Amino acid sequence: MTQYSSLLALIPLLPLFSALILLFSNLPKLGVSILAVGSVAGVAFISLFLNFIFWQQSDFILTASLGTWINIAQLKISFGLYLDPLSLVMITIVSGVGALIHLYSIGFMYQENDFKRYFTYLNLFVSAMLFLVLADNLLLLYLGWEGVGLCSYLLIGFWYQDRNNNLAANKAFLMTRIGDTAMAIGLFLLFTQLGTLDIQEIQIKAHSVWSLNNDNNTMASICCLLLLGGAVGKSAQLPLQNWLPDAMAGPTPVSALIHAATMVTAGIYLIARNSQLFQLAPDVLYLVALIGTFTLLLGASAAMVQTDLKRILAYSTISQLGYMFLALGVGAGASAVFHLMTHAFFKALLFLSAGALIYSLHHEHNIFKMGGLLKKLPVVAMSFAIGCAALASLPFTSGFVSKELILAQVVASGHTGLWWAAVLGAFITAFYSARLFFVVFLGQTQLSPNAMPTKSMSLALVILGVLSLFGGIQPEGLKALMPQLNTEGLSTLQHWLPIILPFIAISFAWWLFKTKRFGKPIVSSFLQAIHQLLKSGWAFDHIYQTIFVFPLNTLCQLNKDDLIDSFYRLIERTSCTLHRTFSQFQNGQLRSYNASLIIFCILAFAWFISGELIL
Amino acid sequence: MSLFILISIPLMGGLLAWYSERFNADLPKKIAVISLLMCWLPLIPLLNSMPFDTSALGTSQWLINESYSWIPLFNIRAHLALDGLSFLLIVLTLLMGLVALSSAWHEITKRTGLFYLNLLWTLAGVLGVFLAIDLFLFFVFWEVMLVPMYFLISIWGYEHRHYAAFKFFIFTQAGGLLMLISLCALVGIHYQQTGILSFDYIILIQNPISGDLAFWVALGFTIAFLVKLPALPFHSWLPDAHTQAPTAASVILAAVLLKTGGYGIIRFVLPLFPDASIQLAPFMMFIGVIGIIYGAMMAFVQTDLKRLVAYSSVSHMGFVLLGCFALNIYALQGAVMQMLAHGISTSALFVLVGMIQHRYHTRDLNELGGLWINLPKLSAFGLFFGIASLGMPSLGNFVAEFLILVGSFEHYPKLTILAASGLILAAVYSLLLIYKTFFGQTKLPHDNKIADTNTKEWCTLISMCFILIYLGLHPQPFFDLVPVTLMKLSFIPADIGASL
Amino acid sequence: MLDNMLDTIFIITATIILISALLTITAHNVVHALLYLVITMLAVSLVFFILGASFAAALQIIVYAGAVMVLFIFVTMMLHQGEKSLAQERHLFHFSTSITALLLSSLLFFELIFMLFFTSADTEKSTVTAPSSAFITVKQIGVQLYGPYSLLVVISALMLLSALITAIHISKSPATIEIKTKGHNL
Amino acid sequence: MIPISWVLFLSLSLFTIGIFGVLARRNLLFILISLELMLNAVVIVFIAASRYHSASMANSDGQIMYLLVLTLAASEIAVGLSLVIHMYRQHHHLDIDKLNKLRD
Repeated sequence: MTQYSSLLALIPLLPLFSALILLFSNLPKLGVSILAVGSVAGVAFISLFLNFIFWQQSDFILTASLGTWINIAQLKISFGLYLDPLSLVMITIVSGVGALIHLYSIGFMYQENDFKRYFTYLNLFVSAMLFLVLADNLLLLYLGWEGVGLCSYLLIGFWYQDRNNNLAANKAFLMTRIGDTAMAIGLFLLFTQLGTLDIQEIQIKAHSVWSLNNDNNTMASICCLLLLGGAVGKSAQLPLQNWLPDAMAGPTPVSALIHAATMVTAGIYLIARNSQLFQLAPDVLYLVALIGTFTLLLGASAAMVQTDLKRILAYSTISQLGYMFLALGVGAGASAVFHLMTHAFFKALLFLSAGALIYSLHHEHNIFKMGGLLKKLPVVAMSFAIGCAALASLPFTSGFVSKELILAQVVASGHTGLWWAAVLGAFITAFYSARLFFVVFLGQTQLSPNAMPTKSMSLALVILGVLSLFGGIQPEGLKALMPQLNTEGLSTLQHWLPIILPFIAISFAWWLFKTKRFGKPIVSSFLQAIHQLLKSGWAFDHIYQTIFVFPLNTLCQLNKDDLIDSFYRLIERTSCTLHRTFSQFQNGQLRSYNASLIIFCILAFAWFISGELIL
Repeated sequence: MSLFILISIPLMGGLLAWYSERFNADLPKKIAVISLLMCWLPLIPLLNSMPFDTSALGTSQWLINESYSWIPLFNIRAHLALDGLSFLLIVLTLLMGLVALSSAWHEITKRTGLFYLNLLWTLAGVLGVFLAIDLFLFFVFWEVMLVPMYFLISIWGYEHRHYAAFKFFIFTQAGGLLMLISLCALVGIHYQQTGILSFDYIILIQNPISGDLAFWVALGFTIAFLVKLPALPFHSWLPDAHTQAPTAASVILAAVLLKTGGYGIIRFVLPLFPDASIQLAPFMMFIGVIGIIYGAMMAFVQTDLKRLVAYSSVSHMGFVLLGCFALNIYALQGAVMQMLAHGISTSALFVLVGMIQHRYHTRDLNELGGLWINLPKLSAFGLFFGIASLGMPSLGNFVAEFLILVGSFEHYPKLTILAASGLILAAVYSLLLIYKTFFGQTKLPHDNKIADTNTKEWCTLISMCFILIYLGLHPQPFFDLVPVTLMKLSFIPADIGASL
Repeated sequence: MLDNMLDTIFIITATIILISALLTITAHNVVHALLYLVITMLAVSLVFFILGASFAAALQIIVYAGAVMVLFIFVTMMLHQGEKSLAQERHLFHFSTSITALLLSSLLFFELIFMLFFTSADTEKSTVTAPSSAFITVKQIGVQLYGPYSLLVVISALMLLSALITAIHISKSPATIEIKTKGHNL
Repeated sequence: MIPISWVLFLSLSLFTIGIFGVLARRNLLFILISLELMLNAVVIVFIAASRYHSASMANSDGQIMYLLVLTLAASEIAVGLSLVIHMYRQHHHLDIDKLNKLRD
């Protein structure tokens, strides 16, 4: 086992060094591509190799250390890496999907002047993400966590000359930062309560300190809530979800890698990683499930009415992440991670195909300006179709396997209400996937593509397409590591409804499409209001703007000149006024000096006289 | 003797630089560089034994201890001593002195000799403050560092330099006066209680004074240091001074002068007044937290780039205050680390602003924009240091803030949560800075004369980057240097985590 | 009888002093003012005489009415420009500009009067109803002056010397001869 | 014998008149004249004091003080008049209200 430790250490370091070399070197574009893609591909091969080695073993643990970080009194934190089935799945996804997207990016970004900067950020991102998933303590995980946030910020604002991109980047960073801060407080709490930040130790100590039946597990709940705060921010769940649609301002491969396949799943990973801790707080777990359910409905409903290609996909990502949260909440961590994996495949595929479309169509994002592209861009259309099918969880796709598993687990956990909501969500998902595909690829041709996807792009699309179709194999190691519910005893309805429903949704969408009801202006004002509400993602932006941003902004603007300083300025002004008043007396006029002397005499005598009179 | 030599080198170098101006206007800066480099010489024996043997340190706090009689009537001694904490800060001072010289190199063209005289004397004063162990000597150096700084601001500053310089001087002088009074009171009370008349820290620390008056004396000292830090109600000199000071002075101000406040609290207030510190702690931490949030909120609305950075300083130094009074080994370590990291990251930002001002003659955020297009390297550095100031993990600031918050969470969770919200606000203003300055469309006319960073600037900035990264990824050597000092704070149980 | 006559003479003299003093300070013409001033001085010397200080009275006439007045008149002669300076003076001093001064000085006057007549009767006790009839002779003064008060003489001498030097120095600047002569006049 | 209050009344009236002159006049020459009046008022009190002193024998201290005041007055007039001449040379007027350069 130990012989693989150095291999493990290499995993996050390889892209990191590649990023550093890119940062300081002056390579031509070809060199940049080779280095950037090579490093991530190397990591992908290493993780595949590790997969191969550990496939049969269900409870292996591989550790490596890159040295100590902080060591003060009780606080001992090292750069320790920890590989178990869960993190193995994650690194495989990250590096595999990452490598494909790197490959794809070569073609997509080749015209860009800042080619090198792009790949530097991308490599840095992969490295940070790998640190996140491999960290053996929460602080290192936090490092990776913030690192991916930073790279996401940089990549969203990659085209920095456009203010909107920067605003979207700022929004993404700040909203996730809110969650991150909650998580940081969670870290402090965990450390003060348990005296350690090592993830495995936390799981063990938590069980000894807060047992489930004990009364004092409110502390555990608070810890979990705070960690959940971080997860919610990163994974774009309910209160903090509205940064993700805006984050689509970045280059499309970035959306694919960061905002669909990997970074946003960090929240899922965090909860899955600490699943034993979360088991101590059933209330919080239920909250996780609730958040997941509401988010999946919200995301799906908002996706129905969007017109921007990438926004549809962004909302669908929010919705799919909701499914994962739901799975985590009902205690089916393994299925959540499984869905995470399949989602990574098909969502990356969808985004990359969308990227290819946008690339071919002059950066056109509006789906209603596309149409009839099936024949023009066959590869893209095929891969898009596969992606949509997986998203809609049609049978024989990877999405089908994982989503059915989640739904079955929800039933098994006994939360029937949540199950119905999830099924409704699945219906909507299928509906908007179908709408998306029909509108873009069928019907009238409106824009003809002016550029064909390059070979590297097509290659990535094909590989991801295959994975989306056949990637529905649940990793064995997960089942042992994570809780899995017994799914026997489903009723017929519960078994068949989720399978049939997507077809109904697709037929409905087809009927609407054929009768040309998509994209028509809506007449009824009530419906229009709802349409607007959905389109703005349930108006969360507006609410936050009114409740938080505006008051804070106003408050700060009011105090722009520093209220406290004005106190000192008041002192200054008072002494100035006094100075001016007194210097009035010193006017250089002999007669007024005389007069003041006389006045003083008069007053002094008056004082004397009054004293005499009183006596 | 080496410590006295260390202080006298910049003093002498300053005089020499002043005198040399009449021969050649370029000579002063060269002399300044040479004398600053020579300051490292007395430290070489220490640097050689760099991973200090902590077991050797365990017996005595002081690495070097030198004492001479000065004013025997009052038993005032010229007593300098160096321990891990002051060693770190002296290294920081010397490094930042070099950075300041680098930023002044082309910026200062008038009366160069006088400029470098003042610069070097300020540095000498700061070195003295970090080394003086006799309280009276400490006070003398405390004043020595102020006066040249006043001249630096009021002669070579920008538009409203006189106002800013006056404000700086009056605030710090008022603080210094308060300190002098408390110092005399401390010595007097100590004399009454023990019969020993001494200004010597090492003697005073052995019998901390007690009684009601001790609280007030401690408060006097604390306020004197708070002004310098600067903590909330006394912060308002800082934005003005920073904004108007020339870049080199801003660097010195941010990197070193502010640190004397934190140093004073750790070195003097906590060990000399253990009971009073415990009484003061909640209040001071509250001030710290308010400072964090208030500074961040103020930074957020500023349109002057330097003012923004100055207010961010207020916010960051709030963390130092929080860490000092958390009375906990993590927080104290964090506070020391925050002083180092803030010293580097903020002064780097000032250097950057200086470069931008030098190139475009404006610091107005509304006029700047899109610098990345023409100055990618400079902007990349700006991005880096902006990110550093918002507390990105893997950089020094994060380690410091994390430790401070961990330490203070133990006893004051609510305050800590409030302070943690400062992290969000820090992100707000840092992103604003980056967004308004480097991103977007360029608004200023660009001519080809405006070049990206030259080699000297690049080297200065890149070395600061590496120091920050080193602090963030491998802070352990720095942590190992100071615990002896911090453990001396007797009321901090050495086995702090044992109760868990 | 004698007392009554002395009282009458005193009252008349005092009235002359006050009236001529008032005229002095309200005159527009410097020369007139100086003449009134001379009258005042002479009347004051009469008062001295009534009070039995004959030496002082003599000095008053010699020094004030003689030397000082001559000085004033010299200066006036140098500066006086006839109608022009008269008009100037009318502009500088008239009733409306001096209301405040009148107010202040009359306030002071009434206060002093009040203090003189209506406060405690210390004055009555301390004064002797029948002062010694012996006149103070010049010899007595001389003995006193060069005896216990010799320091005063030195101080006066120094004062005069410094006044001399100052006067020379101040009026010297345009370097004219007439100023030097003026210094000698002292 | 003249009551002392009469003499004092005379003196303070003369003094107030002098004060009025100093306050009201703007011509430097008149101010000097007013000063002379005030000095005379003071001198009257000195002389009276020497006369009315309660000692059995008349006291000459008051007259010696008169001598001092006389010297003082002479010096003052000398310096004052030279200032008048100087001022007239420089400004061609004697209005003291226009002389306020000491203010700044």
